[in-house]
Amino acid sequence: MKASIRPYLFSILGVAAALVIWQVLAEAKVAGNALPPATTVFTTLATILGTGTFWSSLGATIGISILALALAAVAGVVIGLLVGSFESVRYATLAVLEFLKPVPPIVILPLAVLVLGPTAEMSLFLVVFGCLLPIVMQTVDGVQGTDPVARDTARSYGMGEREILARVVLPSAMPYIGTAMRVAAPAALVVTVVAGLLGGGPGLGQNIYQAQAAGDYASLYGLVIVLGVLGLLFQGATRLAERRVLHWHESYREVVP
Amino acid sequence: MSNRPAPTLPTRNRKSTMAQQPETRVSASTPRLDVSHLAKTYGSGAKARTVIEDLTFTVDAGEIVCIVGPSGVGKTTLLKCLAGLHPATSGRAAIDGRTISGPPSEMALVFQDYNRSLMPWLTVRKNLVLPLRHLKLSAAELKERCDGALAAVCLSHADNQYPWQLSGGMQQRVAIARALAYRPEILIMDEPFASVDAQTRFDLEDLCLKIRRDFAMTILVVTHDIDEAVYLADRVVVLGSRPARVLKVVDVDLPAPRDQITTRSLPEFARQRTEVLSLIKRPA
Amino acid sequence: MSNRPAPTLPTRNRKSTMAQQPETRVSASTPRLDVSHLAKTYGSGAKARTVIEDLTFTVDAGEIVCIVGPSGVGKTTLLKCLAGLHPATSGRAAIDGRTISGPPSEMALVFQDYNRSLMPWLTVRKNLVLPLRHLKLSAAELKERCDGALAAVCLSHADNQYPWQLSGGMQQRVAIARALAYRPEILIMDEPFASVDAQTRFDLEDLCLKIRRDFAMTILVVTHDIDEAVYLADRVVVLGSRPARVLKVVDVDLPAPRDQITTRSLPEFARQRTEVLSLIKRPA
Amino acid sequence: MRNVKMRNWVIGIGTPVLLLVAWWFLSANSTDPFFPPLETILIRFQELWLFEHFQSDVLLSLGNLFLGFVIAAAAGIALGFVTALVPPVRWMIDPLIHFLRGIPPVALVPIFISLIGFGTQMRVTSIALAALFPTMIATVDGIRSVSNDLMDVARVYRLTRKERVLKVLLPAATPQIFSGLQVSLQVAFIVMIASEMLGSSQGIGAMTLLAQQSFMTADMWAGILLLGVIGFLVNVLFSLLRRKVLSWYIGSRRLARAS
Amino acid sequence: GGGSSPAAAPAADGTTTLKVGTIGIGSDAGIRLAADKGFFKEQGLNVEISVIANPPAGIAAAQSGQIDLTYTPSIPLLNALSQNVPLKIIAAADGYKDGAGDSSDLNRVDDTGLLVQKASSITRPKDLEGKNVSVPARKAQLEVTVSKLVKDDGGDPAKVNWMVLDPSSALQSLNSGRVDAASLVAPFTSKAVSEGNQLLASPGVEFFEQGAIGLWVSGANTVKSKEKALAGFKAAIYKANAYANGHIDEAQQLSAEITKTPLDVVKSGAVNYWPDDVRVEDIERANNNLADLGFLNAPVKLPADIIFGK
Ligand SMILES: Nc1ncnc2c1ncn2[C@@H]1O[C@H](COP(=O)(O)OP(=O)(O)OP(=O)(O)O)[C@@H](O)[C@H]1O
Ligand SMILES: Nc1ncnc2c1ncn2[C@@H]1O[C@H](COP(=O)(O)OP(=O)(O)OP(=O)(O)O)[C@@H](O)[C@H]1O
Ligand SMILES: [Mg+2]
Ligand SMILES: [Mg+2]
Repeated sequence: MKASIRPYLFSILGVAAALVIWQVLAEAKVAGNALPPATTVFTTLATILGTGTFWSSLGATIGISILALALAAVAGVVIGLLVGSFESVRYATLAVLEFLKPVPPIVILPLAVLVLGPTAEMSLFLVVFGCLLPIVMQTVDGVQGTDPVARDTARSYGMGEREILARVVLPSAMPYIGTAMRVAAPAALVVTVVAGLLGGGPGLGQNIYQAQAAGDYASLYGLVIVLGVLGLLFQGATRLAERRVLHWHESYREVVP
Repeated sequence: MSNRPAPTLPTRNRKSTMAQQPETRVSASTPRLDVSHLAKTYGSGAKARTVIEDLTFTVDAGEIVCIVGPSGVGKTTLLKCLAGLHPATSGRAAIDGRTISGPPSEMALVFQDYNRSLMPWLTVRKNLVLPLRHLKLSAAELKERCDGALAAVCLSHADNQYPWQLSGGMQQRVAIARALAYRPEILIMDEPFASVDAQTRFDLEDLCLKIRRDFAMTILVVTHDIDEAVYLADRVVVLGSRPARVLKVVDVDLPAPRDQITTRSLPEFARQRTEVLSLIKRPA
Repeated sequence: MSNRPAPTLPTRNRKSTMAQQPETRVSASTPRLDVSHLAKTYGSGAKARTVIEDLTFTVDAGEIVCIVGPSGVGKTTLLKCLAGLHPATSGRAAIDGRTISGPPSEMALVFQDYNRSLMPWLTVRKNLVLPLRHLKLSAAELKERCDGALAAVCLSHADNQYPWQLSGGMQQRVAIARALAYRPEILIMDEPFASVDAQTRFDLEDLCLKIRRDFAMTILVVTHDIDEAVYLADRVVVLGSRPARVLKVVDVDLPAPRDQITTRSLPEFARQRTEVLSLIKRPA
Repeated sequence: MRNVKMRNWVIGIGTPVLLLVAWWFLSANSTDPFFPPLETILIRFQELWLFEHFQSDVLLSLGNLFLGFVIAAAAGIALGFVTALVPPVRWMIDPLIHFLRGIPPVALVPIFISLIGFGTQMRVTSIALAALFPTMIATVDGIRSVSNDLMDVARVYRLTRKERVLKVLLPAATPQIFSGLQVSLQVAFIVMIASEMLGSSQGIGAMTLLAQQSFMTADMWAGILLLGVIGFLVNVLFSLLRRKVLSWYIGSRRLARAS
Repeated sequence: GGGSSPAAAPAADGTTTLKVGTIGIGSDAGIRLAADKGFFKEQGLNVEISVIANPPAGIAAAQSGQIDLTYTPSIPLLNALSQNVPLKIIAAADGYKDGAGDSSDLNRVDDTGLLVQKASSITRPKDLEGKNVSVPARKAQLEVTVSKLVKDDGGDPAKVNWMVLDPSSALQSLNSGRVDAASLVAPFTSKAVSEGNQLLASPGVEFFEQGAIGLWVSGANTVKSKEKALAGFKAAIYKANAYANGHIDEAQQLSAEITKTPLDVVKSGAVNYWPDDVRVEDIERANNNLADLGFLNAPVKLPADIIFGK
């Protein structure tokens, strides 16, 4: 019993120590007024939370992230199934996909801002661009990774190609797609913030930029804390969703004989 | 072959299996399954690899035939050819005289890797239903078939569980139940009882004999275990060295019904297994 | 137990194994390995699960003892207690009278999952060398031990390959070679020959007999396969139902040297395996 | 068989070439201010990056990226080991780490600018700190998922503690560590660009953003092209390293999949 | 965020919606007054103001039709025009009174400033050669105007070490000596002075001398589709500009609100001026200066109809 509460004690201790160190460093003015004390940040945060603009920014950030994620997921899975199922399509797209995969959306941010302006569409475009390829690649891997024994089983029972695609290939690619989504969901949030911060798109990123430009450091820290919490929520939500959909997969099985 | 039951004898358990089985009996001279001069080469050109060169044997209706042979000899390859999953390179395999060119509807295959052939995202029952979907059966018929198959393998209680929640032996029985629900006339099993413990193995072997008895199926089993082969089979096909060829077909004359303890302690049993063993054991 | 060689008889092959073995012989009355009233419970509180309740048996020096029992009975758990990996909950296991409290230096363990017990990032030879590093042997001695162990399992040619490039049977032999190179006095193997084909299995069984002969080791083998247990063992410990308990210790009186074909066709062999079988086969 | 292989090669090489040719000709007479002719872009690419700004901007960016990434990798692995092997440390910093990694790394850049300033120092720090977490978390996961069987082997054969850490845990965790490093590299690359876009007048990111803000679209395209190529090449280099270090893992995976 | 495509047709209540981007500076008081005082409503307009990160982003949004109007100083506009981005000037947003350049206290008219530490060795623009000088953005207004100062003083602007810093970081860096000089805009200019730095020069007014600097700009397509609404916008803005010039206290109060700075800091800085006209010659002067300094290869050839309604 005693052993099981010890981790929590240590965790609380860790968080408390971090806050105290922060407060002390800030009071000592080690970084001038660029490091506001924790107390100031939290009171500022409380005021920010009371403003309508904050909530509409938050809404924009979440809305853009989720909408773009959904778009990327649907498009990515369809493209991935296509690319994974047909060899010629795979070869045709291989070079382009491999080139684009390691290119983060921030690279084309200037272009997006130039063409679409500092708008929600620009943010959406960037997020979709950033999330699409990983989902496509993982789906392709999943299709390719379908167990040949499972495929053969289906074939030996006389199931048709389309039935196999829908009932065997897609489900067995789900863990891969799940992995992609788990990576993509926080990434969607990151890109939405980047689009706001660097491209002026709507949302919390823009607020951070404005706080920084105005030298409003307490708000800056407060907003970053909000983003941290939001990031955690995103991660938790995707993990939960994945667990529900993939409850049958090895990594989620609850009863292991 | 005194222990082979007449395949058409209507037993209490056969139920609607009969409907699928042709009423007109194949003449005694046509074997149910006929493999003649079968050859299989993987790849082509420089990478070509001949696994099976010239294989000939037959399986009669209602028989249990076991195939034994060293690992990698090409047993699984042979079964895949029979199941129509790979085309034969030359020679032919035929069911009732019809050459096999795609998965034959009267055949079901139980794969070597049961844990890879069951869909982990489906419950046991849904795994059974999956291959039946395109048969467009009524809901009642679907349920009846699944219930019957699950009962046959004593897994009625597990129908809502996922395969991975079951032990290896139970999973293997699910794979067998799936085949049973499909109501094949010919059941082919690839090392079905590997890596389950001795007790379960005995149970599954007896299940296999029971299925033959109840459903009048023709059964072809690949195994590593010579005792198992002798215990189960009416005939044992012993395969040897690469490329695969038939070393001998051993007729097993053990009385029915067979029993794990009494049958295995018969002197005749020991003789038969020694014969197979000495065929397989390569010179030291 | 006529076939057990006297453990101190200096054979040509024993080489430096002797150096590690204490010259002062343990008195005949002290067993090499002594398990008495051993109990093991996993977890505690509500989740506690008693796997072994009260287990007693002994292994004498130079003996091969096989343990058989249904899956999940706690065989692996027992071995882990013997190897000092898990502390026993009560009772004790002792080597030469010393209670085991951590991994004993005179013991080597061949694990059930060979493919999970070899380091995939090391070649075969480096896998053998890894446990020898802290012994601070000379390079020559190191090489001699590895070469000897690899030769004993007929894998001299594979020393630069990675485990995953080898077949299951070869991987298992690597795991055995690693144990041999460690020069233990007591070798414990957990289902070492599961999931390899019959031919390889025979070879590995004979290898096991050869090791005992050449290195005068005391060997404890867990297996599912009753034939195997009877073929290998001087005594068979039959475990039953949960929590694990000893159903019977069967003395095997088969002449040495044993041979796959002749030994297995002896009527005495059939009698012994039937005895074990009927102990294990639960009432239908 | 041969034909299929040939056809795949032709398709594989032909499609990207076709796309480039299409871009070239479709944009040839473009007067759209945002989509200049590919020719113009390539000319600007050559003029800008080879070699006028090569040292002052390209090398500077790459140097920051490399330095930041190496610091992140070394610190991430070391911290990961300490965290995984010393439970009290893990309990103490686990919540903080999880919170910090929830923050989009780019959002930290403004904070670093306000704390450290805007020089190379800030950029390297931003890159290193942001890229630290993926590696560290992957290392912890990697060590914690080392199979019990391997650790049992190590104990049965009585390996020393040092041997267990260096000869068993480290190699067994490398596949996961490398996936962490891969993510870290991506993050490092993103933060490199972001830190240049936010607080600097030097570096490829700064020049690209500047080109965009002064409507020099060809220059902007040239910058995007260069960043894309760098992103690609850095990834290729990393893959080569991974292939070398993890040859055993890749080989065993391939075999496992083939069977 | 303001995303959906602009509705050309008036809404049910007869008002037309215009989306306007601003960068959130003190002179936004003009457009805020137009909205607050109902000048837009008088013209049948419903103006939605959103804040954009910087003028180039606004220009991009305006040209693509994402917003109808944007605030931009003349320099980014000229940059865009030089790249054939189709834009039109609708109205003046801020600027200098005629003759402002001759004023005795440039600090009071110019909201931009070049600041150095009190004890700095830099005493004239030429001294900036080889020094770290902060600007909010490269090739934008402050770099251009400070460059002109350096050049006019006989120095070489190419030898200046430009650093991009947002105003608050720039001020902080100036205080800590990480930069030698900072180019700032209001209210940071007055903030810098109050923190003990000195104003070396007022680059804006010295560059532009007089006339409109900040402009309300639309994309050419918007001008076609919403001509009437834009005319209304122009009228309302000029009415508001005149009002702001006449009620400077009220305007400054708004400026302090918009920029979130204390009123006294705003009051201690430059007094904004909201012009009532855009003159081509003022734009051309900036155009030629840019070319002289090498920021443009050649002066942009301004279309004849560059200014809406002229
Ligand atoms: N798709 C394939 N392409 C190329 N070679 C193959 C393929 N499938 C199997 N082989 C090879 O054919 C040989 C026979 O394989 P097969 O699986 O049929 O043997 P098996 O007798 O079933 O062995 P086991 O008893 O281990 O299951 C092996 O050497 C194998 O490497
Ligand atoms: N670490 C553990 N914690 C809790 N329970 C365990 C643990 N290890 C094993 N068990 C349980 O103890 C029982 C015995 O397991 P063990 O692996 O010893 O059986 P076994 O006889 O070796 O089985 P098999 O023949 O399948 O290898 C099983 O029911 C298992 O679920
Ligand atoms: Mg096989
Ligand atoms: Mg076990």
